[in-house]
Amino acid sequence: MEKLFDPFVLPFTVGFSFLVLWFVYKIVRWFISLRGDDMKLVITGLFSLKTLQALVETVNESLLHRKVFRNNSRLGYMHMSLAFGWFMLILIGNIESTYYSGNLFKPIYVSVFWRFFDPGPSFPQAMIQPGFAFWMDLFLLLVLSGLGFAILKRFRSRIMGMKRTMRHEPADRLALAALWMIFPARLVAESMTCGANGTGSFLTGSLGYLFSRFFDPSSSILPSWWIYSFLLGFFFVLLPFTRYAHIPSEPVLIFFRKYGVRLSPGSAGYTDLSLTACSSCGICINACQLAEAAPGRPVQSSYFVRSVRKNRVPDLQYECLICGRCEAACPVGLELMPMRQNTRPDLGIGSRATITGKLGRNGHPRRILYFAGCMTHLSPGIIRSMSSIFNQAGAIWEFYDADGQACCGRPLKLAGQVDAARNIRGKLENDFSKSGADLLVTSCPICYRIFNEEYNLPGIRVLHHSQYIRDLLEWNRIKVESSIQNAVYHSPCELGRGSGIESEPREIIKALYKADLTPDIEGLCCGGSLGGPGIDLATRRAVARGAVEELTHGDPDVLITACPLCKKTFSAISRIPVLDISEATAGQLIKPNALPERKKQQGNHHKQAVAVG
Amino acid sequence: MDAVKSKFGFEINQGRHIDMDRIDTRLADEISAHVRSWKACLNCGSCSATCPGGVGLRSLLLKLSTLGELTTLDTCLLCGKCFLVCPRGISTRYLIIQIIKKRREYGKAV
Amino acid sequence: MKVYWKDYQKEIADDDFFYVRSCIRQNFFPGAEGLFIDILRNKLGRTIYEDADHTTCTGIGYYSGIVPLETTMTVIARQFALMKEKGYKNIIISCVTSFGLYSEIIDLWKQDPDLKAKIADYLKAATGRIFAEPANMVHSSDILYKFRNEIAAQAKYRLVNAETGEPLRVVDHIGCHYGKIFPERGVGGAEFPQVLSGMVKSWGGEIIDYPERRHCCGFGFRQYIVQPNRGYSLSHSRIKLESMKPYEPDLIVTNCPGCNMFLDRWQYTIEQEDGSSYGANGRMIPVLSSEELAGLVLGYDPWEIGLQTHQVPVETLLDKIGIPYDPGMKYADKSGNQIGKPNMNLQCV
Amino acid sequence: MTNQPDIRRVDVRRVAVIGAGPAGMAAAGSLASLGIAVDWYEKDPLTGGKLHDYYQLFPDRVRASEVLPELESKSGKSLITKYLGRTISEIERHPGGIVLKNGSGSCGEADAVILATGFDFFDARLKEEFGYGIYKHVITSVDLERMLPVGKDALRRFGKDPATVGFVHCVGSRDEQVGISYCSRLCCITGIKQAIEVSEMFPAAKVYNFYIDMRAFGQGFEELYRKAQEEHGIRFIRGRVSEASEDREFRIRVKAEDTLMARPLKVTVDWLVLLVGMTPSCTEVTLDHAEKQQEFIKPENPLTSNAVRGMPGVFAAGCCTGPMNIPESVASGRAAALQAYDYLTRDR
Repeated sequence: MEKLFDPFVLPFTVGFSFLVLWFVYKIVRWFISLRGDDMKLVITGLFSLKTLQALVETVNESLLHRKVFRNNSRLGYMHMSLAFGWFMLILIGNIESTYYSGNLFKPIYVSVFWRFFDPGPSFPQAMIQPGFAFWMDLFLLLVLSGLGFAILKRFRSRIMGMKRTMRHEPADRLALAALWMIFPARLVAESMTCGANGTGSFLTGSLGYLFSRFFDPSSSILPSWWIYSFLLGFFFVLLPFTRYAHIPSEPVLIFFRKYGVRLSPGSAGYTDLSLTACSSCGICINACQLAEAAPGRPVQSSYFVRSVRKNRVPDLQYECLICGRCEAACPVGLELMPMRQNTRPDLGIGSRATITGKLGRNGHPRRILYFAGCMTHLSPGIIRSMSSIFNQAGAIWEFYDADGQACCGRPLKLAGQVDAARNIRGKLENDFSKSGADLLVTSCPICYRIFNEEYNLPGIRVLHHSQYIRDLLEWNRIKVESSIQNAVYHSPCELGRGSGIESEPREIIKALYKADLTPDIEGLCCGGSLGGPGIDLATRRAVARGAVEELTHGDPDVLITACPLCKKTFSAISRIPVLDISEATAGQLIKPNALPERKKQQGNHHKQAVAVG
Repeated sequence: MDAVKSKFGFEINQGRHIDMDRIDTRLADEISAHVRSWKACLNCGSCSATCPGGVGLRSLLLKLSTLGELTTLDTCLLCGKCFLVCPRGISTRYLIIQIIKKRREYGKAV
Repeated sequence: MKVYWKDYQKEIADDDFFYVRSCIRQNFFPGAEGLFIDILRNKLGRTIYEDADHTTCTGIGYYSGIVPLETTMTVIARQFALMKEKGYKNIIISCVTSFGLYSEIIDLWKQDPDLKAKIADYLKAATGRIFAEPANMVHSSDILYKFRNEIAAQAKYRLVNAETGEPLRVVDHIGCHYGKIFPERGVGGAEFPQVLSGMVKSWGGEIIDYPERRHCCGFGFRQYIVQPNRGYSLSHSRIKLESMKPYEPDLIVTNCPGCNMFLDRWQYTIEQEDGSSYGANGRMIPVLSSEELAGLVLGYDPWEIGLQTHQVPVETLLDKIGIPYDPGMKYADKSGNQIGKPNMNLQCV
Repeated sequence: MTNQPDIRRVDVRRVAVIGAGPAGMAAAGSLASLGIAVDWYEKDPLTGGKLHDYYQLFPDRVRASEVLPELESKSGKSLITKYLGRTISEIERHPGGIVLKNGSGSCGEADAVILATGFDFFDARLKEEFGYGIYKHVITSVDLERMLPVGKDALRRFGKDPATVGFVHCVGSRDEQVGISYCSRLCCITGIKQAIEVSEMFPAAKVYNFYIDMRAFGQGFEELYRKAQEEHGIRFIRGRVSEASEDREFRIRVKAEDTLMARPLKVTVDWLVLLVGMTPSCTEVTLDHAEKQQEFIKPENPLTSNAVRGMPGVFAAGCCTGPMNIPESVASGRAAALQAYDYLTRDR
């Protein structure tokens, strides 16, 4: 008890101290290379309630992996058992060693190898009082069970509910192997010591007793502890260069994020932190529809993050749909979409792009400005429906991009052409403000998102036409018949997941159709996305087919969407008719003469015959 | 000393013909290795027709593949409508991105 | 079955010819036409009559868009009328451009009898002559092609390199108006006419077939009349010359005075422009018309038949064939005194 | 081959089928299986006609040699008497039937005749500006079809693989200069197929196809066209070749205009393949009534029947009525057989 040292602890100590040094260096680096205002956020946040909330989230996520549980319970248990189990081993190990050695400040290795230094009470008593051995064995068993699941996932991923797993690089595989061997090595080492001294709890004690029946464990005590220590040290040395850097860095990310730091092109620190925090767990691979449509192509975010971390950005980066499903599924909550766009170089495409639009007849401004969007001009049905809805509702509206020569700039931004997107935004911003309108309605979710997120349009409310139609229905400015057909709603990525607009379209569908058979799943991408210029037509078709199959499980009569691009992509392959929400509405409008006399809200405004686009 | 050359008051015109034996198409070959569908272009012009940015993509791609020359692409909005209307499903947006990337590599200020 | 152009032979009269001269040939290669008449009369014993009243065919004016078609038709009708009055039926045309024009006009008369009647009236009103048409219309190179073997029989020299004994490599350039407008009026059609190659082969030479064989020599009227346009004319000649360069031709033989002039003159201009030359080992390629070539083969004195008027000096050719000539007499007049040398600073003579 | 029960002859009268290409084989086979006796005349020593000239057939590149046995008539063989190596130059209607003549007087009689004389390939020498028959490395698609089975050596020049190969579409089709105004329909897809075959043999070679309009009309043709472009990198240049001539290294200098670039174009190729069109070959069988030579036989009503205008009892099938591919010729042969059968049995 008195001499708490043995050479075998050296590999562990070296490894662990290297890891601590690396971690401290990294935290400092992350902090100092934050953007100015982010740094202030962290400093102010440090001494606020946010720190506590961050601590709670760290326990929930880093240890218990509750978000993974929600996504896939078996996977959740696996991660939880490894993370939480190991944490408890360290915690109780410390308590036990402090309890028996009597002093708090002792070399770090003491609590890790405590069983070597103090075999503890004899076998049956060790279980009861004070029972440290029991708890240590329990959590060791918990970790070992998690280990079992991990092995199962690696070789039979389907049983773990994972269609596909990550293809790791050699360094990750080596670290994985080391991690997998650490806990069995600990079990063997502790069981040797217990077997030789007749101590240990239900696990180490019984295994130790078993060993002693066959050979004298005392001779192989030291070698087994050497192995255990070496494995730990080796793993800690490897950790910073592998996916397991995620273990220390995720909590830091949680704290920074809680303090309000967000990813932006300028913040090198936060980007590096986010990259390091990715654990290559492969959950994003399952969420990605390209895993089915283009099997084997390493486009998913885990591969992307890994290559960016090793600063080689592959051309595959243009093969991501930027649909956001992986971001929604990522248990670490990384901002994958901004990360993807920031790594796309600005090649100066579109630097002299000009767009034209119509701003209403000279003199009297229009209350509503309708911006169809360039894609909408490829499905004139939407334009025709929107104009009949506007007219039906008696709106005073102007069709800004009637000649089809306008663009919101988001496609340029998605492809990394930030400057070009900015000067298009400038042109449109002053056009819209000059128009005198106070409501901007657009039919394209892609335009809606950039108008909403990046344009500053003082005094102008921006609506996607699904929101506008819902409002008209609610104020019964328009009336629709309900049909006996069943419909299913496809939520366009940029509208639903991208901009959070889910309820309005569904309410419209409730008013238009007998039943809404939309499956309760994460929104599916139609494959037509502008985000992935590098995706060829065949792959897009495969994505679209997968999505349509999933959406039409309930055998609906009509597929409703709210984006001209999704409509065009689906209508190429769907067996059932595909309608934009505006077309569905316009199709079932009740004509005015059949309407009871409506009280006019905004004084008398005469009907305008508007040249349809 | 070379004799004084008499001048005749006119220049000899250069022929307008394209001499395919001497054209360097490496830029185009490299790009079409990336975007193989480009080779299936029918020159039908739907892309140029629908382009809101007024980029004459058809003739631009033809000049690139035939002469190895490249005209500017800086009015392209990358909106992808050309990809939507292309009867051969050529990944035009990706093609444009690759062209500009390759041009920067080649360093030609075109 | 359709006759293959290559095998097409046209009908060429045997004797009693009415000869109409060529403006360009007279001006640029004055000895050629006299030589042609001399060959026909003294070497081939044929009667060939040249009417002093016959005029230009106004082809240059018509093809340059200055002379109206009816005027040209009336002038040409007058030529035929002269021929008729002197009792001749077979016409030999010295210039290929005229030959094309005559053929075009006769074809138009055939297609539109009223036009023919109108021209007959114009002729009557303007000259009082009676309208007539030739029985057989050929170009002077057709005649030389027809009698190529008789000429070969009387030949003093062969188109063979005197030293090496190898046949001279000859490029035959056929005037476009000869066979391209009316393929059936050219011996062997439009693509591979044999009117010149036939002669050259029978006189011992070897014909070169080069890619731009059918390209225009550059004598497009509208291209060379206006000085700023001459660049176009020159670019055509250069395309041809560059195309024949790999074959290292010893001689270019033509049947149209225009081709002869341009392929000859433009070699000098190109040499002045960028120093390039197209004959063997950096020299220029002499350019002769079919008459001049026949004259050389028959042993006429080079300076007698006016070869000194060619831009590209013909001495290289004469040396190769082994035809003696007196360099001193090149620029002497009939009575022997020197009339002065043109100041041509040629690098590659 | 299981020996089929032989078909009983149902009619005493005989039908003469002239020509043993795909259409003739189909006609004779169908008639025999309907129980009609057939006198089958063919100028070549064996049946199959032009199928022997082809190596692989578009669009799926099936071997032509595999197609021949398919067309052999299965049943009623005994009802067919073959007269191979016999040419029929003229047929005349008589009250008793139709007399078949060959140069030296009549050599057969029949109650109905099916003309399946097929077509001839356009004689590319008539397009002298392309230099076929003058320049060694200017060949036609028919020549190439015979060289392909031989393999690389047939197309190697002076022991070297060809670096560039040119294909000229519309040689002797849609060309008033040679008096042929119609489109021969099949040379485009033949050009696509052969371009693929050449580029498969010499992957490094650049292949150019000069076309006016690409008419890949049939099933699977457009897909083959795209495959040629995308997978084999064949360059389709929109512009009709004006002339071709040989340079010093016996390579062919081709002149055309790239009409999409609106600029004239010159390229030197190691081989120039002329995709020759189809011309009527019924010049051998002069019909005293039907419109004579230089044209395909005009059926009475091109939309609905194979009967030859003005010649009751005479039917025409296959390419002698116009350019057709093999499935169309076979179908036309069978149709003519049915109409001949109907003609015979109806008059009874």
